[in-house]
Amino acid sequence: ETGTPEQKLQKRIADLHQPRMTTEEGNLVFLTSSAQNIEFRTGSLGKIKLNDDDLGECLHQIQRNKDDIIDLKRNTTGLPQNILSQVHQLNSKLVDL
Amino acid sequence: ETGTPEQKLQKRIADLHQPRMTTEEGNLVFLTSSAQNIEFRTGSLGKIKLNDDDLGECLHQIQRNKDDIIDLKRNTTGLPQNILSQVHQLNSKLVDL
Amino acid sequence: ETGTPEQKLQKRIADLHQPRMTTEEGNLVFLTSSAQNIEFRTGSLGKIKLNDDDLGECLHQIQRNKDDIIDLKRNTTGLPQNILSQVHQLNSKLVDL
Amino acid sequence: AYKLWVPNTSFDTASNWNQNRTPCAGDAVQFPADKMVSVLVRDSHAISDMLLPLDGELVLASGAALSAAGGDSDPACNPGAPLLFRNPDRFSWLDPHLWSSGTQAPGLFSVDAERVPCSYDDVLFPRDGSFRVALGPGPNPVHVRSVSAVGQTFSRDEDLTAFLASREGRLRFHGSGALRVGSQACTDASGCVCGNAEMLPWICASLLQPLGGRCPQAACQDPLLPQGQCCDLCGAIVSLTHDPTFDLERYRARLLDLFLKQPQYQGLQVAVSKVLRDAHTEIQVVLVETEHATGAAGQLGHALLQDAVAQGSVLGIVSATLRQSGKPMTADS
Repeated sequence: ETGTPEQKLQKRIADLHQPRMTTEEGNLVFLTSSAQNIEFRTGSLGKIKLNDDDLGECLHQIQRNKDDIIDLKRNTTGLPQNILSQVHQLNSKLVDL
Repeated sequence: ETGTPEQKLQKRIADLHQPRMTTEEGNLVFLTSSAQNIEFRTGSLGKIKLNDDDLGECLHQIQRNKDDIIDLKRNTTGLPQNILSQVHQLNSKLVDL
Repeated sequence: ETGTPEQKLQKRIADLHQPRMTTEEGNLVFLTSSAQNIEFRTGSLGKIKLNDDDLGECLHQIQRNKDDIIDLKRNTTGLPQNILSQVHQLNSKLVDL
Repeated sequence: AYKLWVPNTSFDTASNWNQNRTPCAGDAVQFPADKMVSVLVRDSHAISDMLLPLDGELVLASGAALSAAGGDSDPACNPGAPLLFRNPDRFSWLDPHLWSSGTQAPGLFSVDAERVPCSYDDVLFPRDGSFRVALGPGPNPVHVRSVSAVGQTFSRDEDLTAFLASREGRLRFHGSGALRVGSQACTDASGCVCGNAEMLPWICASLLQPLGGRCPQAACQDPLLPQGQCCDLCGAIVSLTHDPTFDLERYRARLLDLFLKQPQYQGLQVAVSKVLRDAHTEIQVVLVETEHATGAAGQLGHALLQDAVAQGSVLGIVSATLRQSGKPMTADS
């Protein structure tokens, strides 16, 4: 190996900032620092699985949940408010009778 | 490099299907091709963690969210519809008086 | 080699349980055993990406969905129940007329 | 007795790479696509690209790391063509170069057939290293007493068979040959026949492969070919017949202490073992002149004959015969 001690140190520091796969006490650790990413990419038919879970499926479910929540919000906001006021109007009409 | 053009082609095709770890602009990228999967598997007591989050827990939360949404739909659909029609009936009865 | 027989046994077990990146018919599998974790740790700007999805973003969306569901529950429980009883009261009042 | 498997398939072993160096920062590396292998990684490596085998594993030892190569790679490193991981199928069980029998006293050696595990041997694969072994070729199963690998010791055939069929086993053992365990340890003080005689043609083929399959020419006239040895050699062979009181280890120690320590025998190498010759067992003592032929092997052979006559009743030796190679060849003959 060549280079001054300073260059080597610089290099080592630079290396430490690179994204990496490493082990710590038997754990498998994927590390990023600074602005670099770690990416996992399959082909179009490949899946990413976390233990028994298909990540693609999970991500779809997150999106479906999000969409359902938007629908629910649309259905529930306004509607009960409206009903409440109608019921109140009925009540006052009955009192007026 | 040696080999007939056919051998070289065979080799290149084989290369295309080999899983690969590569560097793209400082990012660390794990790749599989076409129909191959990327899987993360721990032992029964091991966890998959993203920073401080237990990913298994997160995936459970997706299912819990889904279940909650089903409950919310059951509670909100039907009920307001029913109420709306009841309120309308009340209104017409009041007009009839 | 040094260490008591027990330490050596511990070491042997540790050896068998070392984390590994395995390939099975072109699938890429990251493995840990028994009680060891797979961990993703990102720096402030680094990301873990699974195909086109940012894993950190996904986990945030799960939490946002959960928070929205809590809000929806708060808005919908109580309100329709209350309305239903009010409508029933109105009905009985009308019958009494 | 035991035999230890020497070669490994570690990422950090220079000889496992086609340029006889481990990957340096910025290297592109390739594993053969179709070769199953388990590879241990102990150090940290920054790599620009790595093609993995379709079936295999990289095991990360504590503190090992694989990282993306940084913007500036090591200036001492000159990444040109990709660094290729050598064919992990190249290591044969039958290759005598690939086994060690631990500490062998200086001056002693084993004939080629006995450098490979004998039927009474315990076979050890490195516990904290990755390895891959080709079983076969050859028509007969290999028999040994036990096999220790990946932290387990297999001394029953059914356990070994299950292991060999498992993924862990298939990553480490391959080839057409069969491996059996459960044979007896050698409990006969006069020694046991190794049992590799029928394998000798394949053992010699492995041994001589780096030499193009041919033995180097022996540097003497009428060279000798001991039982279990692949190539002719120059020196002497003493053959002993014995009674049940003969003790092989004691005789080896006697050879070392009484004879090989004498200055005139310093350049000699001696192999002592029980071999099968013409359907009878005998003790074969091979005396080899390692450097220049001085005639020391013949002198020691005669000394051993005299010793057998004088001390035969004490040592359990019934008879002794001596064969010697002929005159050394001169450089220009």
